[in-house]
Amino acid sequence: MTIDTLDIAASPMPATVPKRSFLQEVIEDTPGSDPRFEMCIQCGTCGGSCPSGPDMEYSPRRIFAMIKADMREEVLKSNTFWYCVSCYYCMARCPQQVHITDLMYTLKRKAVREGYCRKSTASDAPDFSEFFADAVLKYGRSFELGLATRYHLRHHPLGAIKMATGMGLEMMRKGRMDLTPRRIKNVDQLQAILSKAEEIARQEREQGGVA
Amino acid sequence: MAEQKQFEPLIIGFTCNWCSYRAADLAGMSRKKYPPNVRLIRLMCSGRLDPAFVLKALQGGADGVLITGCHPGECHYLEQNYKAYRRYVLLKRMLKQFGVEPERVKLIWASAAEGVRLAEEITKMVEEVRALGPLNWPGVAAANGDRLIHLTEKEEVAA
Amino acid sequence: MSDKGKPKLAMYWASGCGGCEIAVLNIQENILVVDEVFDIAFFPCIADFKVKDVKGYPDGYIDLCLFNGAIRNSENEEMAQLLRQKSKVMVAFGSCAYEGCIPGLSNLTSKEATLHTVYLDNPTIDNPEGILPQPFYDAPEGTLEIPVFYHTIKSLDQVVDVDYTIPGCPPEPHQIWTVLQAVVAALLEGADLPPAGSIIGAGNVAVCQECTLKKDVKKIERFYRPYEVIPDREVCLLEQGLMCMGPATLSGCGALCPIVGMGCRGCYGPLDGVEDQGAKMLTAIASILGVGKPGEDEAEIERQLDAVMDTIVDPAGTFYRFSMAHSLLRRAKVNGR
Amino acid sequence: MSKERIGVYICHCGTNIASMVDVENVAVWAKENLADDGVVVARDYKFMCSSLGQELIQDDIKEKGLTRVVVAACSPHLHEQTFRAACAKAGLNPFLCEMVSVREQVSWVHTDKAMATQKAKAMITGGVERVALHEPLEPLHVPINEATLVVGAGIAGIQAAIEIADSGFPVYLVEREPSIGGHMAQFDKTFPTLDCSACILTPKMVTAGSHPNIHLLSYSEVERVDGYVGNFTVTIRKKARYVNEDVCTGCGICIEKCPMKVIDDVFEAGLGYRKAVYRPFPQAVPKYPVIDTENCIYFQRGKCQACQIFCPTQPNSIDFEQEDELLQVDVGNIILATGYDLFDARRIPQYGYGRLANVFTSLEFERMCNASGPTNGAVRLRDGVTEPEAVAVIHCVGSRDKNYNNYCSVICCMQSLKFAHLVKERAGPNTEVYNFYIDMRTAFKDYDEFYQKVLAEGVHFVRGRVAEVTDAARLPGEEGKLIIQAEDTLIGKQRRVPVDMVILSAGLEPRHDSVEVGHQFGISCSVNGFFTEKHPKLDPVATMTEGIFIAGCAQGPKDIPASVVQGAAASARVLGRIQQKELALEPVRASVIEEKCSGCRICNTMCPFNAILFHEDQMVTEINPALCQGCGSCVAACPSGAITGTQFSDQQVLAQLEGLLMLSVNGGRVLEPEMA
Amino acid sequence: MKYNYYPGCSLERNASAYHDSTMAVAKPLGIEFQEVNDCNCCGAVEFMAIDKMQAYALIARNLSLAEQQMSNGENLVAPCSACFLNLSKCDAYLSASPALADKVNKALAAGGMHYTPGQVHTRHLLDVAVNDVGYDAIAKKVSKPLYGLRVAPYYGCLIVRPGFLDKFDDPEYPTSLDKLMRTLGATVVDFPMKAHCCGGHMTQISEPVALYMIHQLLKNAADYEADVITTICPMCQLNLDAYQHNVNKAYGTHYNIPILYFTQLMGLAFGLSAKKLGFGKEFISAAPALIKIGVKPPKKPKKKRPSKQELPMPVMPEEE
Repeated sequence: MTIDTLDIAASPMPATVPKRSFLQEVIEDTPGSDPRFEMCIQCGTCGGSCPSGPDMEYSPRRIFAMIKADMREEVLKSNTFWYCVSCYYCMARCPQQVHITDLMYTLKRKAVREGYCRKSTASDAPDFSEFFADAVLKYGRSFELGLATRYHLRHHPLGAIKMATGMGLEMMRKGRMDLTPRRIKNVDQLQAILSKAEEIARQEREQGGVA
Repeated sequence: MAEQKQFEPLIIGFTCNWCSYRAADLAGMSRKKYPPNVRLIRLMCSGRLDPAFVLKALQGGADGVLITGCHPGECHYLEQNYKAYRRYVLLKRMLKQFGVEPERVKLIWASAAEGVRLAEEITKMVEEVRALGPLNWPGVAAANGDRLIHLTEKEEVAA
Repeated sequence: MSDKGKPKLAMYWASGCGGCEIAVLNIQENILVVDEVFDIAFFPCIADFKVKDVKGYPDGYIDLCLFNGAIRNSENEEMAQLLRQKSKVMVAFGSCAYEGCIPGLSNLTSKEATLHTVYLDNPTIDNPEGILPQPFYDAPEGTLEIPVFYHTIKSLDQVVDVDYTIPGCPPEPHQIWTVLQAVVAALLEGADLPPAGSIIGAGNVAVCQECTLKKDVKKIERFYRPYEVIPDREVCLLEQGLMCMGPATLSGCGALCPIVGMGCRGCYGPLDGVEDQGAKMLTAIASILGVGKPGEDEAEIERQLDAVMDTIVDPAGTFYRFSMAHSLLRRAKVNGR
Repeated sequence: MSKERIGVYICHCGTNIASMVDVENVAVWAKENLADDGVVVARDYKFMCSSLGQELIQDDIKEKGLTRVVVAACSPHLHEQTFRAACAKAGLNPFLCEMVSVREQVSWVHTDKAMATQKAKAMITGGVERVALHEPLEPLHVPINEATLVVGAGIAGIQAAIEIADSGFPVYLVEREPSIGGHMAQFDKTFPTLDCSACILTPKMVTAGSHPNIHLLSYSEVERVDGYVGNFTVTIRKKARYVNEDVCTGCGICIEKCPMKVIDDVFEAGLGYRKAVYRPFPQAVPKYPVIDTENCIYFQRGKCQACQIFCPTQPNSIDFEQEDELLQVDVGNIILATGYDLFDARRIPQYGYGRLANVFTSLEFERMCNASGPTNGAVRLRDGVTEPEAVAVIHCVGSRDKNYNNYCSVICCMQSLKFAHLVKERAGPNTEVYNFYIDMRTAFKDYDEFYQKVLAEGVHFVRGRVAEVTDAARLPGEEGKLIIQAEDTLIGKQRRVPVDMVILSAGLEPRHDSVEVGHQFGISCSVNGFFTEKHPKLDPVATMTEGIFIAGCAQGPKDIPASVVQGAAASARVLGRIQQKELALEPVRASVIEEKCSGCRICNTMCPFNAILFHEDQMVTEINPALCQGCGSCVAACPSGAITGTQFSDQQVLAQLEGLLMLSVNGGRVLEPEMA
Repeated sequence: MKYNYYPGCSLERNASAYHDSTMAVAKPLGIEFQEVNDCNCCGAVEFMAIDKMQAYALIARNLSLAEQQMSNGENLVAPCSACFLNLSKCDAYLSASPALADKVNKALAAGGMHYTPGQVHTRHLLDVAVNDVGYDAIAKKVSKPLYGLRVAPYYGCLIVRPGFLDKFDDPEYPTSLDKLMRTLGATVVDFPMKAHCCGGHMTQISEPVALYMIHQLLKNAADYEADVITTICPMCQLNLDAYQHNVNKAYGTHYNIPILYFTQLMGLAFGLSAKKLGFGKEFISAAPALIKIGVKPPKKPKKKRPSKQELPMPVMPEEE
């Protein structure tokens, strides 16, 4: 017997509660009824159905295998869920009725919260979501011009110019884009609701739950 | 009178001959220990359970009643456990009106293979009922001896 | 038979509505026969006797006592004991005396709550000082005493021995007349009385046998309250989702209610050999609900079951509308009592 | 004070019970404290089940005139029969003996000897109270009719029928279709041996058709089933063939002359045609054709009569006036071998069946490969001419899928391997074949060897469930092809495989009418819709209803060998019954006290075995004791207390309950008296 | 028929043609829309990616507003597929999870609002048109049938998948829009990719990926010689329309297929003016395609007599 194994044998049992697996974590953080993530049988229907499957680093099927293998960091760093277009083909076809699309949202939220999205090859995507959400938080409505400008200026400055001169201009010319944001009347109320929602989510996280 | 002695609830269990009674057999064969507070009555099927049996048990001195049957879809008589389930749900609703705590009457599905689980469920229920204290159904009390007897209700004299 | 002339008849009204007296009078011209055959010994509703008169009778002076009403307070209990002592044959007359009846529903709550409802919390009450009945009151003239209001309503047989029971709320006049005829025959002609403890003046099967509505196999998806639907007058009400206690209730009434489209309320009580009418109806109702089959999703069954159970409003009050005080549990446990 | 004389016997079971229960004390206590309840003798003994222990009881029955016996020992599931038999030997009705399980439920599971002893006393009290109300019962003896009904004449039903008939007993073999043979008759080759299906099946069909003990009722359906085990009366509708079987020689001229060609959805699985007067296939048994009135020109328009005109028999075999016949047969046992339906692949639109011409179902492909099928065995595209260069076989179509059927259809993997082989064999070894699978399941004898063989033939295997089949070309080389899109899970990449032909290995489903058929025969269907067996392992061909057996795919998906095994097994069970001539049924039964029944009909839906019948005329319900299985659900349902159950009556259960409640748990328990 | 109306952000601006044409056809269809006051954005697919609780609270605020203003019945009509999905998904998940509903209601309470799951019945405009109004009633209103116009009916994803509330059409091979177009007199082309994805927000995140998807759809429609693609979703319209030029550039193709809302085609068939229906706002002009609309019904192609060897096709159930 080596010293190492002796050490391990002698070390006291950890007093803390057993660590929650990544699988449990994502299950708990997914809204609605039982998302059935543990039921994946690795048949590949999702990966085969996914319109952006060829561009994903890992197919959704592999993501399930990686989650079950507790490969937390690798999963959250991947671009898979950022390439999800929410077409729901996987979910409609899954023979195990796993809520696959919902998993993608859960992973997006985790990756944003924990900063993993910056390490992903799809690092532009979270900004788009965030800018979109910012506009909604501010005005209660989406604001295409603001969103596009802000987003493209950060990520594709050249594209932004193209946007402004090409498609964007055309959009405005055809009256399909606003120059100023529209806002709802009760922005204050909406903001109160959303900040309360954020508080609830924060509390949940602090209480060891997830959100 | 025994003082400060732990309250020992008395629970009557109704078991299905094909699943839960065999589960109790299995718990025995596996020497799985559980408290001696539950006494079982064998029925052919949970579908045989007449709610009156439960009322009689509660009124007659039991502090809780455990009903067990085959898991849904596994009834030896095809589907009678669904009838038991419906009767149980309605009975529970009614017992609530009678002021009986929900923990006192429980339905558990247990297959013949679930001896250990049945023992654990019994243990759990005994503790739950113990925590509630005696049911002492109005109109029923015990004598000092070890035989429970039924007393007629003493009416209050003062308003 | 009394050697002092005609047999003596008593009828007393404890906790009840008075309908039983009306039902006796409702035997129509036969009431003259009653008058002819019996001497009235005590019958507060129709003749002016006082309790002290009864106390003055020798034991067993009254040949037939029809006791109606439940035992709600100490006076009811005292009168039951007094009349028992003075009567040869004690009959629990009507549902209240037999099994508690509507007053017995107060066993689902506490004495305090009942008094609260009656004396304090009701739109028609004007009681600004919140005065409740008190058994003793020191008035300038001396201490006044009123009967003690019990926590639990009891049936007659729970306080005194009862020889016969006539069920019904109220018993049907034709049934009353049949019973009276039998008693008269026994008293005057020495005919045999039914064995002591019998339920008399009723049938021996359930109401469904007398009910003329068409009965088929039953599968109920949900229940309706009477105001929610207009029933088909040809078809079993239960099958239409209307609560009907007929299957669990002793016949004898002629199925009056179901035939006119109102579900049987259960006033004739359980069948012979059935200890608990409510439990029997509960199990029957649950048996025929169309929810739950092998292969169905358990959560979905639970959801459906909850939905249909929600349509059974007040199960305890429905299944024990008349028999609460005489049921297995007799009363609800309120605040540990 | 009980009028019964009850003996109580407490077993030590060596030390098994005695170590945790003070058995001597229990015996003394019972004699003293339960005397009022009728106990006249209470003894403990080392091993109650030993012959000496049994003699102890028997002697007391004889000498002390015991009328009831309570044995406190192990579980009744172990020794109830032993002690019942012991009582019977001493002249006491065996059902007057009650067992109390103080080993499994007391000594083995508890740790406090005082409390365990107290519980044993309480349980014995319950037993004593209950046994006093027991009634002597006699088992129900029913004679067994020698004849057997077999429903469904596929391979399982044929096998069962032949086995019974060969043993010398009569069989009624009922088949819905015009010919027996079932699905097996449609196949070309059988896996893994690649035997010609027809070559091995037709001899059996001929045997079944000509066996002196088999009464073949083809083109017939069971209308109703009355009675119970040993004594079923079955009404069978023999549908009008419009062909007189007594004179028809099966020459086939009518078929040849019939001008009306229709798509054959049944035997040819929609891939071929038949005439309006037809015989499903040349080797059909019986050989007589049938007129399909819905498509017959004469029946529809009153003209034509070609079949009649050209019929060469004297008198003419064609009888347009023929009507359905109702036959009644009496049988003792019934075997249901009603088979399966094929999953309808149209329910999965992304696989394109019905929309994309060159997507075929497994059954269509079977017919295509069959030498007597629409292409005479050649593998062709829907145009009937082109030979495919690439073929995809999709596994698990409609199986292992929560959206359709949960279960694995068992046969599809092997069937798909067979298809791959057949494509290579018929369309040439250069034809590319792709099998798309989730898991390859090749259990059982010689199956995996077949997989090896197909691998060696160069078939491609892609592990991935197909996402969709499309004709929307996207990449070069996809034009005009069917493209299979799937994730190759072993590579982890999405693939698009262009092929010419797609074969969908559709799953097996319960017959569309299995629930109704089950109801007719008083048996149930499981979650998946297949008939439920009595025990999945130990009694796979019996059902909960005495006298009804199941075999073949009606019980669950299975291949030909397994169907044959079940057919034979069911026949063995039936033959066992027939040899016994009489069957003793447990007398635990419910019955209606007629005078108390009001005819409310609450109980009428309670019985899954159809034992409850209602007499409209008298407005009372009756329970057929031979059909009743004794569950007691109707007893619990009856609101009038008009149904009672032997051995489990309300009074018996309540008496036991009162007994159990007589003692507190620890002896020291005192309930608080009610507060004044 | 009265309905509550939730236009969402797109219909206010970039898909104003959809809104205008919806309003224009409402009258002939006998529909009265009452717009729910002060609705906010449904969050599209983006908000869900940021914060679950906020995303659900955001949607629930709209449901709560609709519940409060339910003067027009319980139906809430969303013409945008994304809005439709978000509203119905939120409602379904709140119903399925009382814990979630509880938290969301706590958040709503901060704004003095509340929503009882299951109270509002979210419907897609297409569902309402074909199921509530019905094909027969629509057919009666057709005064200028779209004879000769070859239409590719494009459903996209979210109207049929995953189908949280009413699964009013097949998630894989929907047919209701096909049948509606046939009712209008148009020739419906086989369009196998009719329920495939338009790329959604991928145009912003990874344009090549999005262009690939859009290209497939355009190619598929062009392969079947569609004159126009008709759509039921603003996002699909925008992607297929505004990016068609980019697709052509990237793939060297020359697609010129106008992408029109089904309400616009309905309006044309009802004889309404193109201006009222928002024509002219599309990037790919609809004008050349619309010229093709003939006055005579096209002749039904003769059924090809099957050859002797040809094997019969499986019978498909008739489309309702």
